[in-house]
Amino acid sequence: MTTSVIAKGIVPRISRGVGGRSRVALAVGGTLILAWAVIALFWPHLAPYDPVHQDPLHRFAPPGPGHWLGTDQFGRDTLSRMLAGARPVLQVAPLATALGTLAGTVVGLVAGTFGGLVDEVVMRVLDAIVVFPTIIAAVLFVALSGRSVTAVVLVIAASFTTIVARSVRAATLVEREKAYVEAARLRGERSWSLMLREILPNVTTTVLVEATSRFGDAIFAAATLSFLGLGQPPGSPEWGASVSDNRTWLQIAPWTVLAPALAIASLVVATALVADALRSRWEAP
Amino acid sequence: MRRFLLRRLAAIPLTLVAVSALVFAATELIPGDVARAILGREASESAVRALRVQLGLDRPAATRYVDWLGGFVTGRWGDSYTLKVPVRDLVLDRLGASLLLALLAFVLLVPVAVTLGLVAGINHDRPADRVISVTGLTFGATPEFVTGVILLVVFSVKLRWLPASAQIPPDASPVEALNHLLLPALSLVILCTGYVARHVRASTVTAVESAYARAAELRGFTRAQVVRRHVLRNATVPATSALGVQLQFLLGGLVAVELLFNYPGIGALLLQSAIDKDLPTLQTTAMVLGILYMLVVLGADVVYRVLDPRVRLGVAAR
Amino acid sequence: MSGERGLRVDGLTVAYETARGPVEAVSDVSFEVAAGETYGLVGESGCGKTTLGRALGRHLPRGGAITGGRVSVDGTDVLALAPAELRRWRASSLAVVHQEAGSALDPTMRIGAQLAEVLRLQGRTRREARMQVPRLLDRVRLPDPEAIARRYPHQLSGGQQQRVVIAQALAARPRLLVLDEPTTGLDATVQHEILGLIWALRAELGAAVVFISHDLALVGRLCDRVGVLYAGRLIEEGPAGEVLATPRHPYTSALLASAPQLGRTRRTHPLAAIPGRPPAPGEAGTGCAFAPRCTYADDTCRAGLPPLDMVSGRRTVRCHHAANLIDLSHDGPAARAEPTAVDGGGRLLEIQGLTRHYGGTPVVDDVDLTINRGEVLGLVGESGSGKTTLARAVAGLGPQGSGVIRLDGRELAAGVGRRDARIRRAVQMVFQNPDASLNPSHTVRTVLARARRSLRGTLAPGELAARADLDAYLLDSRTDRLSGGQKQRVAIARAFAGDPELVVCDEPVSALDVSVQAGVLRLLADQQRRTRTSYLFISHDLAVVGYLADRIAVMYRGQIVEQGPADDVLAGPHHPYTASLVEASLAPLGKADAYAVGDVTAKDAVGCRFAARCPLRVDGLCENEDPPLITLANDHTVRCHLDATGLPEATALEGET
Amino acid sequence: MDMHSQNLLDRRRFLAGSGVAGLLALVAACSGGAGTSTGASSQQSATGSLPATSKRGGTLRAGSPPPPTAVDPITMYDGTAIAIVQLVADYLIWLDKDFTLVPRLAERWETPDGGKTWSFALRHGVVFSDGTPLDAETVKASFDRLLDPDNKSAALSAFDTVLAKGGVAVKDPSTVVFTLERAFSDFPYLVSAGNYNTLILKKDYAGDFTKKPIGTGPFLLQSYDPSKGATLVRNPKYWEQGKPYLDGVEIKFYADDQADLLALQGGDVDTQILSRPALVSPLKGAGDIAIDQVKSTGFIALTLRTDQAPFDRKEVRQAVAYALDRPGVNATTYDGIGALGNDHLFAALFPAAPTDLPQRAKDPAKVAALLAAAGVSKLSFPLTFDPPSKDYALTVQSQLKEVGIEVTLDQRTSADFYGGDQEKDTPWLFTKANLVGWAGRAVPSQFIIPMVKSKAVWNGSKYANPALDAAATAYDAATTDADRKAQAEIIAKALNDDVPVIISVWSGNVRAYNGKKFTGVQAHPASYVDFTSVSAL
Repeated sequence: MTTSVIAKGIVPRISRGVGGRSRVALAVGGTLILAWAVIALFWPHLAPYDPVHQDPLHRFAPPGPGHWLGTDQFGRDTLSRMLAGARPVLQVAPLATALGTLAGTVVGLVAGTFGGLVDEVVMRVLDAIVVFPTIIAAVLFVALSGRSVTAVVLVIAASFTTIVARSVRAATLVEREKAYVEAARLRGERSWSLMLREILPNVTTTVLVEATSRFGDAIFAAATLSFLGLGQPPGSPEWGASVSDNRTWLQIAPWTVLAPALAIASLVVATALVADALRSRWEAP
Repeated sequence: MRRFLLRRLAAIPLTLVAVSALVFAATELIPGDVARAILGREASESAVRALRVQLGLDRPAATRYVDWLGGFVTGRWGDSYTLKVPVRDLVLDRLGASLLLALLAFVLLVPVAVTLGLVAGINHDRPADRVISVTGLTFGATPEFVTGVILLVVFSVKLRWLPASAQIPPDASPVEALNHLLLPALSLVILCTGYVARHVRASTVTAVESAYARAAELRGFTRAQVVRRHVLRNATVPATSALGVQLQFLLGGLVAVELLFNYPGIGALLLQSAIDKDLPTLQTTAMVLGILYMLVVLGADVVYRVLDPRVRLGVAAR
Repeated sequence: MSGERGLRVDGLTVAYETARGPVEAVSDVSFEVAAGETYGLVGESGCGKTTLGRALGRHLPRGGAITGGRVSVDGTDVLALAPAELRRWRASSLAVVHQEAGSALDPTMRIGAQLAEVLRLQGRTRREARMQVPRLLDRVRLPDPEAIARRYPHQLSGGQQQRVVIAQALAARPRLLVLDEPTTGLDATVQHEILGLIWALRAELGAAVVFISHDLALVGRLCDRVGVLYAGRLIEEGPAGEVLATPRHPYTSALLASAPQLGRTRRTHPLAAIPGRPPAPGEAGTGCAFAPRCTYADDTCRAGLPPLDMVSGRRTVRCHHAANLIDLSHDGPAARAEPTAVDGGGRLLEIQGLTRHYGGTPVVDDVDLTINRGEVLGLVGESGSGKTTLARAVAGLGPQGSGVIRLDGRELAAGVGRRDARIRRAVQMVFQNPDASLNPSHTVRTVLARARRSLRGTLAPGELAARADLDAYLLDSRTDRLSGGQKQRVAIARAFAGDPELVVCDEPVSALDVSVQAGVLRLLADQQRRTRTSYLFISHDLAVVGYLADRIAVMYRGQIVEQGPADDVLAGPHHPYTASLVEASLAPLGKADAYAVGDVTAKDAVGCRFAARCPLRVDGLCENEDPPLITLANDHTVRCHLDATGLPEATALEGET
Repeated sequence: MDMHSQNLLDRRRFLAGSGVAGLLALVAACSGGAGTSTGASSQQSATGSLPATSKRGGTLRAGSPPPPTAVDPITMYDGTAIAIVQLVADYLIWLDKDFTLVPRLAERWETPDGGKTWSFALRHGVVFSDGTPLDAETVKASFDRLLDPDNKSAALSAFDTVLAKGGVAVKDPSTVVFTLERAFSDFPYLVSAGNYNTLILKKDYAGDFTKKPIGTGPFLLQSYDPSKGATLVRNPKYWEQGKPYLDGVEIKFYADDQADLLALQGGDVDTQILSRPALVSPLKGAGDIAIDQVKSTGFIALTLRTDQAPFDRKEVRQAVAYALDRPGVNATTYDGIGALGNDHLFAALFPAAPTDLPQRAKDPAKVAALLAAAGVSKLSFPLTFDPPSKDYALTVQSQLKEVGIEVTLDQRTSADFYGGDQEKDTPWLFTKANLVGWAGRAVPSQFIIPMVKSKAVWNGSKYANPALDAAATAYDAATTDADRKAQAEIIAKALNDDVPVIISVWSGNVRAYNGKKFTGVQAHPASYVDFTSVSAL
């Protein structure tokens, strides 16, 4: 609703506008993501201990000098595990996002550009998958278990493919009806040329928006899968698994749960902030 | 409207067949053996083989699939391989439990999220909006098991206000039942509020900045009147689709919460039957969930159509 | 002061907050509108007229603020009102009608409820309000008010919606009525009716009416006085008739010169576009804002802001040279009359029995049409008449159907995909929406280069651009950075990349400002003259079609009701529908509507489609039997039951000699 | 999702290794009728630590994983199902927490001929919960049922070559006589709780236990829901006067360890059926949690394929054995309550355990020397296991890493790990190196015969040593303690030196309960439950 103008001569309070807010979000979120990325790359140099090293004499050590975030059931250093846990999630999420976005873009573009039977078939298959994400994912997880990381990436990517494909297809259908595409058809451009040269550049915003949103989802999904037990081999310092494994000890060793929980939250929230800021930027007219 | 319904309903069986085939194919990839799972590792190999034959597991996969599908369609859902109870009882019981939790979460979610979204939208780009938006974004980004664990420890283990298990004792009063379900429902509400509020906020902003709202204000209506008469409905109607998405999620995305709060829901059943390769249970669960999902999506669309006169009466009515 | 009646605006200044600081959108505007008087505010988009309109109701968008000046209505100082008083004042004294009435109505409420709501605000009881709704609807001449009241906004036509909004405005008995482009986007005949309604109501209301429009001619017909806005300032003001007839400001004059008028053609009166573009708010320097585009500008103009001078009794002009520039008659010399239609070209395009359906309804219904080589065929009709579908069918786009299209005697495939390269090269198209007609991710050079390659053209992108009067520096801009006019120039250059024989122009100028539109029309005319390409030129604006076309076809509800040489079609004797179009753009307001648009529902496809609206209808015949095609003369055919003598004729076309 | 699922699965199969039955069969097969009579030991129940005045009343709520299969006494193998059935039905003989035999439905047993025939005198006055009196016919029917191959009971393999169909006869209404295929001195173990399927059920039992739960046990099964739990109430017709003290037992199912434990911490349940030492012990004293612990003869076997590189070299197997820090394993997997193992199958609890073998300890220098001797410069191998062995696997991996041995963890679902064909390809018997959990057994032969004898049914290391085979046979045939000890020493030395299986720690077992509300809850080496002596505080 519009701010009614106050009595004459008074300049009203100026709204800071979207730009300022999204800049702050972008800065905060970006810094966090960058920090985690650096940690994921260089944790061996940053972590004070080997994250799988067990120290039976110092089990459940509370935070303090020596172990800044304490130790767990096996006497493993919580801080080191938290730092090392950044790597698996930041391996899975970008990979799954890239794969899912790529596949989804191709599928969506083809379905949208060619239309007709191709579109019909593709959409029915997508429907089947998209309607039952949990079921398909659950069964696939179990089926592919033991092939851990690849399975996680594939399963997440598969579910993203459907989401991205639908958005890209919708965007493609909008573009396809636009006059510039008709002009190209009038000139006799071939379908693949229409798709790649005319339509693709104009759905890139959609693709980028999807990719950033999906990236956050991927981290969320990877963390959840890890919580549920799928993912890296046992003992790897994954955050979700750490929350799951250690929640028994919340009463006697809360640090073992809170450290990975906060790590997940910080990364996912940072991603959400960045995605939100970028989206409002890209989608602004 | 009727054509829309018919078309959508007609698509359901097709999709279901595709899905059941997919699920079946995936099941074949799962390592392990249901006969061994039933008899245990110390049973003799010959006993296991005999059981396999007895269960019909020695038949080709396609045969088993077709048999199951035929049975499902004709209402003969059979017995669980492992638990030896009728699949119907098992699935419907778990489904009921999941529905109960999902609906409770939904019932808590809707007023909270819609109110927050409206408040944010009406005050958009003001502090209230910023607080609501950022909080919603943060909570919405935090996995439900993280919030769940924290709720569990605070309210259940430390304060002992609420039970750690969501499983409702058979003779529980409604209040007790609510006590059991409150923590898991809360962790879901916390997760979903941001998403729904965001949608409501967006449509509220659209409504608030719409020409008709401006026109109403220009006619001398107070802001409260404009909000009540014009913004509320126009802001909430588009949110039905967001709510539909959430309900769909709530019905099927509960595995982590079911696990965390030890709730015997359908997500856990699906997973367990997949691990056990308990084909009748797995397939039937998948189907029932699938039908439910589709109906929810359809329901959300129908509600949207009913609520929005433009869609209801057809835009091209000129 | 309190005895003063009407609107008085004094030094009103409105600023917006932007990233670069506050920017004035309206600067120091003063004018008065007496009660019962209609005041027109005219200007191109971006000149501040809408902001000014909103400031009158003290209702600016976020970030906007009135930073100076005074607005009083019947003595009430609007800007000094406390919020609650402001609300009461709005409820009792203000009415605003915006462009696109559809969006001003709550889509989820029935019409009756929305009207009742306003009445309730006036203090009526629920019962009274309900009783009064039909009367209100009747007052804006909506047929069957009871039925309309039960409908939702989307179930009404654009004209009906606008009437409802006007009805809402009337409910309040306002002292100030602000009409912001109330008829833009409506068909000519509907527009004519709405304006007629406003004309009739203004006397009844006795309110001060401010009518905001980009259309000078329209303002001239409706308003008592007119103010011309440029870059947020009033640059000329005076009685409407005087200002339009003898503009004293170069901008006013240029604006008038750029607007096509019925009866003036490209051969007799080439349009003059105003070079450059208006400054965006905050862009104007210290001098006269129009100086950069003004042919009379000198250093004085660029140095200082000209004062608003009283030039004659009731007229003011903001120009340093107002005293010298007495005669700015915008009527250019009736240019050397070129030979009309090019003979000997022979038939280029023949359409026979073309029918196209959307869903179950025929949108193009058994159409026959011919375009000669080197000829511009203007196709005119209201929205929904099927003209775009027809054009697209010629180009090979849209749904398929029966009928034959021949180019040079060779039958064309219905879909562009099945036409061979030569045909595709021969038939090109310029689209309506400039924002969608170019790929926003490509540069101008890419667009033209791709067109040249696929159409096997010979001219380099640079030359193509130059021929379309596009500056070379634009070649490497992405097309989404271009203005609407520039985009259409690129689109035209693209269409001409491969030496087409026929260019289909689908409303190419309808989205453009007047001054820009003039440039594009002129470009189209120039290209045509140079290449002798035939055009199928579509527009809902009779003046635009009349300007460009050699021959005109008139389309109504899927059928060509008239077809013939432009002059003959416009002057008549012509089809009653053509007559209604001509009347809508020329006839004075206030006259009883001969051609009521009414609530025309698509009935069965027998009889004359126009019968329901036709004042010359022969009852029992027209609505039951398909009218015959009668040949008047000289390749001029009309589809009507009346014979040549019974057909209407236009009352003296201006400029027609 | 997978791990969760695996957890579900594995917890339910926690007792998978506790099948005493199959092993007993093998013991029997080789022990050739040594006629040591253990009969007629009318030992009193060892649950003596009760306060003199036990309060009656109260309901004990116990958490447990849901059984993976239908609860059927004939085929059950998982801990929860066994516990539920043990509360409702009874054995002829109970196996107590210290492996002694306690008379239950049989008051006395004797063998007149050195182990070929056994007669069991039934307790008088025992009635089933539906009022049917217990008689010899019922007992005969119960064993005939187990002996019928169509019923697919794992107990059948326990009776293999010892007791065949038709070997059970009714002498008089209160005496049952078993005529064995051959003399077998440890036969009472085969009809005790140690062979957990040997519950005495009514004659007309038809496989629908949860629908018609009729037994002679201390409780009645009132309701059962495969996803939620079981409700049991006191059996008023229970034969032991005054017991049980509790009004009832409520078993709640928790599909997940952590949920189970959180419920205990949050007071939703009072005890657990299956407690894991590593999970439970750290909580001792936190809140109201009390823990009872027992020594056990269970262990997690690190089995190495002796017929495949790299473990076909004895030095390599020894190197792995010397790389382990056994007290460290005990601390992380059993919270220190276990006993150190020495890579042979004689737990210190077994009387015949050799005492003069030096305890193997971590020795990095020796590891290096052994690997060098074997010509292995860098040892790395995959370790296959299922989730219950996860903690152990992690510790092994961490400890071996410290001496430069790289272990890649290959975790399978339990279904996968134990699936496949036991004669061809099942992972738990055919992978290069794996971890298999074995629950406690009463006598060492129960491990030796199936696990390390040449071509034995569960010989996952594919170890073949004729000397050991001979000693194992001699051990079972031995009639004096000295002879047994001598044979034990041969076996132990061979295993310790050849290292087909690394046994680093003998497990302890625990049961956690709410010590402020209940007393008398006891741990059991095989996690069996006997709640007859539990009372509320």
